[in-house]
Amino acid sequence: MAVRVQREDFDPGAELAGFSSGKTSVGGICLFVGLVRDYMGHDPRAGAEVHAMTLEHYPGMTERQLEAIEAEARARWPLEDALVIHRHGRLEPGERIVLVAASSAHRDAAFEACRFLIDWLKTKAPFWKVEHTQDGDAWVDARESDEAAAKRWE
Amino acid sequence: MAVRVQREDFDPGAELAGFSSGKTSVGGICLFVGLVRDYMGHDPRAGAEVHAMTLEHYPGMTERQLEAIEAEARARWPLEDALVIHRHGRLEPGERIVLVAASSAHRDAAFEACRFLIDWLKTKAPFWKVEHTQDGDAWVDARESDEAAAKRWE
Amino acid sequence: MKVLYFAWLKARTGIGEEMVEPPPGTDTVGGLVEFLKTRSPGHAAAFETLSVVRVAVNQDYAGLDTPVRPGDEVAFFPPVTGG
Amino acid sequence: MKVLYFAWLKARTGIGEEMVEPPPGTDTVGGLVEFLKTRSPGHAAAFETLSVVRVAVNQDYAGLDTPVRPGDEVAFFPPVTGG
Repeated sequence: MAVRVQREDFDPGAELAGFSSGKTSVGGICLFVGLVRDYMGHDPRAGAEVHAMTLEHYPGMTERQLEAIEAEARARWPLEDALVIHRHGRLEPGERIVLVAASSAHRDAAFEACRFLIDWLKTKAPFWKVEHTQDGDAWVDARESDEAAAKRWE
Repeated sequence: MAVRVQREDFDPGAELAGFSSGKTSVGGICLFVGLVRDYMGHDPRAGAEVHAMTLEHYPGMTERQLEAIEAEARARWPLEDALVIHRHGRLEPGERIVLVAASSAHRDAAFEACRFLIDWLKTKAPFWKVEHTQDGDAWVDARESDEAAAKRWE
Repeated sequence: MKVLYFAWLKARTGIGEEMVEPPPGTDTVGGLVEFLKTRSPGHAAAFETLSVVRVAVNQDYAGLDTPVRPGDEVAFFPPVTGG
Repeated sequence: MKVLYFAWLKARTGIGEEMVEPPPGTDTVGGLVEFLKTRSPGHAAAFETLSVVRVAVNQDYAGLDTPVRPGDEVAFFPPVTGG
């Protein structure tokens, strides 16, 4: 189990390799990586081009909330392991923002827990994105679809 | 888009790296890796210890079915990319069996498509496992839970 | 007609692949199965419980009613257990 | 009491972090907000629409009714948008 908040990039392959190494009770690993897109909002034709974004966070509370989310995942599913990595600072399109992963004897638990981790993280971990476009900077609004996704787990 | 059926192991990190490289329209990548467990059946306390398993398959039909499953995923979700790798031959506990991955602008599509790929693969791709235990060899029975998981997508 | 067997159907028939010439009028998978059962006690054992046997004609899933004709590739196997 | 502001609340107040001494009797987040609004026009602007302001007391999510006392760390920020 681990939670990391960092400015630097991470290597999903290396994280994944460490995840299952030497364990013969793991049946499946589910991993999700979130990346910076190059347009604002939901629709690539409607949104302005994003040159970069900056992720602000609340040091201390971020780690505390991520650890609580991971503990909740472990309480709900029989996980062999779980991992959350979230970056902060300035990020350009194509860069990795976040990685969540869960492993279990059975794929159901791995998938569900992985989905839970990202859904709760999106609505509970204190990060805020500001997008840098040619029209200026704009704080990203919270999305109702993210709220709805998180509510499924309540 | 790619489907590979092979005896050799694969490197999930390398596959993942190739998946998102250079794309700035991908918001999320979901990846699942299935591994060989060291016990038979669902419950580690009830099942005999598995020393190894051998995956038999139907060359030709396997590729054909995997390609059809991947095409179906692409028809159902707006994917940026999809990947299926499945091994055959003899495998020991802890070894990787299968990798499925999907990327999309939005995480919903990536998660759903990834789950769909493994659920349909489990009930439609012509692979058969025989487990080698100290009590002898035993063909693995199809599981009703896998049938139920696949039916969700019909 | 080319017939393939996989997993425990291969173990029971003792054969992975065989070329067969079913009698004239054998035009469905079901008819082919009736013919194959007569080839050996192993074949009969393989097809003893048809509810646990799956079939593919030319590499697509098929049923007992599916038509077959000379030149087809017909495969018999248990429910799949990959992934 | 330590008060933190993030994202556009930081931009509006012009402050990331400040130490404040609210008047005696300020014993909830709601009371603290009323006090903070009087500190500058930027503060007033930050707290203009409370429905889009989230709060944490000592790094746990809280509400306007949550008790606060001297020594607490209270943070105000918009709904989160990480991940």
